Amino acid sequence: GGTNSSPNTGTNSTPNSSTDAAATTTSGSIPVGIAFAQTSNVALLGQEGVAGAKIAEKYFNDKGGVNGTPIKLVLQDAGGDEAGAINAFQTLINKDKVVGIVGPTLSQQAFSADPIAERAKVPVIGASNTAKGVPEIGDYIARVSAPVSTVAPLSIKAALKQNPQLKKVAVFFAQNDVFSKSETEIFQKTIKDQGLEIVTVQKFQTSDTDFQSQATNALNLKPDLIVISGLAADGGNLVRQLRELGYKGLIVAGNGLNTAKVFAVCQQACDGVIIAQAYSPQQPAEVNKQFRAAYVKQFKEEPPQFSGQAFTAVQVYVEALKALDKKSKISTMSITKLRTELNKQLLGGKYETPLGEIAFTPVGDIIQKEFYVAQIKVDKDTKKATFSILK
Amino acid sequence: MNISIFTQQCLNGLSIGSIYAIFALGYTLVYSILGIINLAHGAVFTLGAYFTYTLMGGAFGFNGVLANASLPIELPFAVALILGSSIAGLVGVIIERIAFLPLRKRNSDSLLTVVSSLGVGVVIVNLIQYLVGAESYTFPANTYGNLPPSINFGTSGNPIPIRTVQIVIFAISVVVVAMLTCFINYTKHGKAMQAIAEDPTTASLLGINSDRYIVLTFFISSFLAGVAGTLVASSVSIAGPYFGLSFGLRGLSIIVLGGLGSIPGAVLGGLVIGLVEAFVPGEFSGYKDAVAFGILFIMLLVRPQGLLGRRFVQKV
Amino acid sequence: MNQESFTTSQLGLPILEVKNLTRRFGGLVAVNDVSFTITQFEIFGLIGPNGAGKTTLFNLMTGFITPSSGQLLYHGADFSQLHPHQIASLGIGRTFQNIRLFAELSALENVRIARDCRIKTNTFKGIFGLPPAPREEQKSKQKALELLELVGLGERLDEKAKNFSYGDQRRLEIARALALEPQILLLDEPAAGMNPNEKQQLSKFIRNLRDKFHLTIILIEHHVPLVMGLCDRIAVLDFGQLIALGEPSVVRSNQAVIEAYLGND
Amino acid sequence: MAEFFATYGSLIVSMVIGALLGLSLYLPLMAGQLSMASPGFYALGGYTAAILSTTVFASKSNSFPIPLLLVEMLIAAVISGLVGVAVGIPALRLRGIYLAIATIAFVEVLRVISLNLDITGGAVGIFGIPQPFETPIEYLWIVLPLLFISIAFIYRLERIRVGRAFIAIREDELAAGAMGVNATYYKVLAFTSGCILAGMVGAVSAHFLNTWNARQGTFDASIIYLTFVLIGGSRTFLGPVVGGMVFTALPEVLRSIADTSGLPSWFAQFLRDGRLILFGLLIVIGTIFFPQGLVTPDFLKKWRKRSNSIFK
Amino acid sequence: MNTDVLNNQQDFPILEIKDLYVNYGGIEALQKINLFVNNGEVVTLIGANGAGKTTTLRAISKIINPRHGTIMYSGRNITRRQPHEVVQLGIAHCPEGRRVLARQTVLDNLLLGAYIRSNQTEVRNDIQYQFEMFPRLAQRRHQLAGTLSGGEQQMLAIARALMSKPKLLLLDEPSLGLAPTIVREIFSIIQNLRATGVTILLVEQNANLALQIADRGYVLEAGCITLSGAASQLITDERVKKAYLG
Ligand SMILES: Nc1ncnc2c1ncn2[C@@H]1O[C@H](COP(=O)(O)OP(=O)(O)OP(=O)(O)O)[C@@H](O)[C@H]1O
Ligand SMILES: Nc1ncnc2c1ncn2[C@@H]1O[C@H](COP(=O)(O)OP(=O)(O)OP(=O)(O)O)[C@@H](O)[C@H]1O
Ligand SMILES: CC(C)C[C@H](N)C(=O)O
Ligand SMILES: [Mg+2]
Ligand SMILES: [Mg+2]
Repeated sequence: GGTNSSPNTGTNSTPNSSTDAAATTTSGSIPVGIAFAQTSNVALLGQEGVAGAKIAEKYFNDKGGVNGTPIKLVLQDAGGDEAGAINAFQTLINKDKVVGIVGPTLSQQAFSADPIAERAKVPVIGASNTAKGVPEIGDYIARVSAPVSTVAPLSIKAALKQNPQLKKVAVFFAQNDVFSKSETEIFQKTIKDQGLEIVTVQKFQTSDTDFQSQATNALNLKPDLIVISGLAADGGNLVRQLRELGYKGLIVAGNGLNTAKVFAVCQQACDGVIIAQAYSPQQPAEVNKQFRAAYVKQFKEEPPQFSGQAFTAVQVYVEALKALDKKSKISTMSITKLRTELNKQLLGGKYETPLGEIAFTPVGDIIQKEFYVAQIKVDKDTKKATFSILK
Repeated sequence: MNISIFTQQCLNGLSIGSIYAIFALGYTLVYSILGIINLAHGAVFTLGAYFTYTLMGGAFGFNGVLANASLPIELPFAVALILGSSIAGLVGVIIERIAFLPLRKRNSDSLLTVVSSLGVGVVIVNLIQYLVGAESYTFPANTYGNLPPSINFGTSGNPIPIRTVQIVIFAISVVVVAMLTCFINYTKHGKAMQAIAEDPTTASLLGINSDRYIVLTFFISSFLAGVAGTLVASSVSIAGPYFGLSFGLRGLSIIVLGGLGSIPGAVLGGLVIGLVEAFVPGEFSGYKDAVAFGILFIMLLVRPQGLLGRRFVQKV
Repeated sequence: MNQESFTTSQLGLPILEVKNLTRRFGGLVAVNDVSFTITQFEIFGLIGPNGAGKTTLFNLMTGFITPSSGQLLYHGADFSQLHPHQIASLGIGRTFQNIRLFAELSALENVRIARDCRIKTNTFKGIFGLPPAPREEQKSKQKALELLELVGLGERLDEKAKNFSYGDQRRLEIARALALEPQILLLDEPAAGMNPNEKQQLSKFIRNLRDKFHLTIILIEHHVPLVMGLCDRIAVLDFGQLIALGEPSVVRSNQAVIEAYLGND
Repeated sequence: MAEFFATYGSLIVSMVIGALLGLSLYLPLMAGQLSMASPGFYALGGYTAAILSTTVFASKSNSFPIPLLLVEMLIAAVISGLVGVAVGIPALRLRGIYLAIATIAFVEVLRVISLNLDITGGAVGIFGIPQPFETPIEYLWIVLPLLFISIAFIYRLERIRVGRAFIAIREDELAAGAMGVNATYYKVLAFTSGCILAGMVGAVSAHFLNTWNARQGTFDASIIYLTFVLIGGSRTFLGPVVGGMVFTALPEVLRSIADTSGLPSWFAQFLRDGRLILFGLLIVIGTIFFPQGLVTPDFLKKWRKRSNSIFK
Repeated sequence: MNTDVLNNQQDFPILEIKDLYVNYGGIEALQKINLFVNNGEVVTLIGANGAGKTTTLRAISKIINPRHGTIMYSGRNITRRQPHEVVQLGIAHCPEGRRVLARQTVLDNLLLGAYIRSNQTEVRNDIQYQFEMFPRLAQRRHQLAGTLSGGEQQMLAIARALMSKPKLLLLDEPSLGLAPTIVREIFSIIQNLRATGVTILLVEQNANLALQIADRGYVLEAGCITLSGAASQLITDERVKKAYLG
């Protein structure tokens, strides 16, 4: 199990008494902070991030860490609320003396906790924050989670390709999720740009489980395409209920459903759902193959997007640290200096990651080249579902 | 709105309403004997679903202490449902012994019991997460044998499809409600429970063993929570440890709407809220939750005792 | 001042008038077209069988329920639509048949709460302790202490009301009602739960109260000797109707009263 | 020490905020009103400050002027007070659990509305709220005085007729009426005071948390505040203060216990992953072993006696 | 023949209290109480307010636990029993302050009084019987007990206690709040009950009346029994006369 895989993660990060001590801890490793939700009702998503980060830790340390010095993840539970994220950040920054932080889970938490890191001059890489404005919080704030502005239009086009006749579109989105809210705006704009008609926009909450009345409302308008922005559990249920209520047309699902978890929820009903992906397990780069293999070995399913992004965030730190170390030995730097230098370094770099080749804009937003549109295929006999990339 | 949509939304409303109702029943039972709300009810509801899932041989995912564990048995759904819910019932009894009894013994503020039950809820939810992680689990596709995914209540040209799971849930709620109503209204036990709720000391002077009733009530209420949790999970899968809590708040509003402590009230309240939600027009779907609570708020001001609650005028 | 002097000089001024008062509960007429006038400084007894409507009449007089019809005049002004707290401030205080003390509070707190309606300073001054607030608070406490002393509970200021025995709770209720500084005091079975000896003492005590505080007292009581000995006038209710009204000796020999209430010994 | 304040600065402020929110629930509870509306007014106050500081009061300068923050708190107080009276007058006819549910319903309605309005920023909420202070701990300059003023206010209130009227209503509303207590007036007063306090706290919190959104005022929050009050002790204002502080700090204390060296690793791991299990257990244990709350009037009396005898 | 049996039975105490101490928190409410009630007797307990009469009855029906002492009932030690068990053994307690179930109707209160009985026809007959004794209750049978007048509630409390068909009846000031005619009614009911073999322990402020119908009496002062004896003796005792009979 996940918790047993590295049982002592983060337990022995002895805090240093002076703020300006050498960056590496006494145990000779470089602490990187992970502040995802491990409790509360967003833990579902936080745990995916933690899983990806832990695989990255092992993967890069096996490959020699930062020029011989291993990194060490320090996990602090950021919970699901703003105060939790702030407390986790404060602990990571001041007590655990990490060189940088990956997290938090939600954009709302990022808006709350990131300014603290910014003021403390500690680099933060968001691995699942997609709201507008997150990298703009400050110089030290970056993210590897693309705000899906490119991929959403692609998936609509893919749907059009499969059914050129389609005209009427029903849109669903989870109104209490930042991700889905911004994604649906892009979806809706694309739909209009493509000359399609939006017949209805239905809102729900990520905590909802029953969508029959919304589904009825929408199906009554006889749409031939349904576009969903939500998260795995609610989105999966929505897909399933739409199908069970007899909807036969195409379904395009947003990024939040880009996880093998939806398979369990919508089962056979998942078949044919077109999904916009900011991360695809099929991405051909070597690092992704390794990541995917490690993930599948441990969890027996394909890595979800948040795991891929968390892996990437850790990778960015490792590689930036390596590059920095080559320029001047990081073990000699004070932690304050290291953090600043690290931030500069990471924003300047280019990385070959499971997300493909990425770089950062000057404010710290991700420049990602490769997005995918996949379709879920459910095997009739084995009932096994897979994402297959649409060309 | 044409007639078939209307019918469809009615049926939708009834089916979701029946889920609310069966959830709220457990709340009402405990309320009707102790005069308090058991905030751990949502957690027991969740727990029941996990129990049944486990008994059906379901495996756990990658997080938590029990990652990838599963039982070596695969019970059929009906058996697992009853067994799992019974275990949930026992958990309810344990909760009562640990978190309610000591407070009752000391005659402490009944609000404190509410807080204590909240503590139990927090423990259960986080224990689930600690043991089996936060991910969602889905019952096997063949849970209901070979029943079709939905049943058409309309014509083939004008279909009114209702999901089969919902029909099962509806049927079970009706049966449960009927049984409970008989138990409460047509036996002396119902009155004894009301007596305990009103004045435990006086009840004991009448020879009523309140302890036994309370244990029994917790068992039934938690058993029902287990049944409800399982049924809902079979419909929409177990969406993590917090799964039951979103019903918690709705459940509260339902029992108040229906009239606290009234069994038919809980059912009526559930159906009303289900129907109202179903009829929120699409363009206002964002306000769906607010509509239910808005109605509750207004209703409380107009008829504070709830739809089927009895008004009690105090005489001095 | 001796009792004789003011009873004779002041008697006759009406303080409370009940005019055609009726109250229904569903089909039941608990108080049925009752009229009488109470004069200042008298002790007025209200008797009648159980369920005759005596407590209901008190509830009407103190605003706990509103009349179905009829009027209640206090110094000539109708107060039947006022809220209980307004009526209390007007100067009508009461005790309850089913004791309603603030059970968790001490005897002193119970009495002070009632006395508080005579505090005139506003909340603002109170919070900042601006004069005359502190003095008023002090006075109020002093007064409460005196009243507790008066009913014989002076030693038990800090005991919780619920820990008092039944009879002592009745005494505390009287002290609390007096703290309102009422002009009219309504006592609903004050002697219930006391033994004959205590009842006699209570009877003296009530008379003293009237003299000391210049009260008008209306009293519900089933203990016939006490009522007959204490009251200036007595009204008898039966099934909500006034069946007799007059001085004790007259009422006692009224055949209707004997049939409905006293019984033939 | 500096490190301690750097790490726990925001926690300390959160604790004070917890205490204040506890008090905001305690105020109506003094008059026996189980109102769960605090989170709603907390959210309302927060939105007020968030909107004002990012629009009307927005400026280019780096730090937000403290007087403006105070103005925001004042405006939040006024708005909360007005809404409080408007909601309170009809709602306070309800009693006990009914009032609780009605206020919860009110909070939910507010939440859904703020999720749907543009001015409140939908799900994202409002972010980039300007900062009056350099470090979180400096928020103590605002919240501590607010706490002391509130305590002083309540302390005085309890000692004058208003406080006694509250208690009388709590004990027996009908009897209180017969003793000249205008229950409606005092109930609305108690309720509205709580609303105003919650609104002001919300206004500070919006700055303190840097962002504000619909997740701030929820059912869960209501229940947690109730926990503050009841486990702290609902019969004296010190109860909610202590309860608010203890229960805000508890998860963080458990976190830092997990990080102390020398613990067996399985135990540290349990503390880390299972700290909310312990949190829940402590709630249960708290209610069982402190049925009157941590701080009770009796406890205070004893304590006072003891300290008197020491000083004599 | 029957009277013989009765007389035989009368000699054994159905209730026996030995060295009973009861505390409320720090306050000693009862000290070293010793009393017994023989089968078929009416025994009365008199004393001033706060003397501990109510406390004694509460200790017998187990609403409170004594600090020390034993309570024997029909030869059984019931000191550590639960209140509901005691009821099942045949003790009914009509408590001080009526304590009717305010939110239940008159009829339901009576039905609940018969909770421990299973023969429903008998129960129904008994309810009918109570209604005959208290016609007022019959008129009010569907009214919520909380809205009854004080006296009506008192009648209900007594009728409810009788509904369990007790062997030992504990009455705490049954005449409280009742009109004189009803008081007489109650006392004749007590006498009738005695005639059917019910044992009664009666707490009564109306000491005069109580001593008139009782076989024996105990005088309680400040938590101690200071006097006891045959009712006929007590009623003429100077101390009793002075303190309680007025
Ligand atoms: N709220 C109510 N609803 C229905 N009936 C009521 C209500 N209040 C009083 N009654 C009925 O009205 C009648 C008069 O009651 P009230 O309490 O005035 O009697 P009372 O004269 O004080 O009798 P007692 O001497 O027994 O106290 C009673 O029969 C009672 O049952
Ligand atoms: N719950 C309690 N807590 C503390 N003290 C109590 C409690 N109940 C009774 N007492 C005290 O115990 C003593 C005996 O009370 P009890 O009620 O038995 O008296 P009583 O003889 O029935 O008087 P009354 O005739 O007034 O009913 C009194 O001093 C009373 O104050
Ligand atoms: C985990 C995700 C649901 C978080 C979301 N992308 C956000 O920005 O808040
Ligand atoms: Mg009366
Ligand atoms: Mg007594």
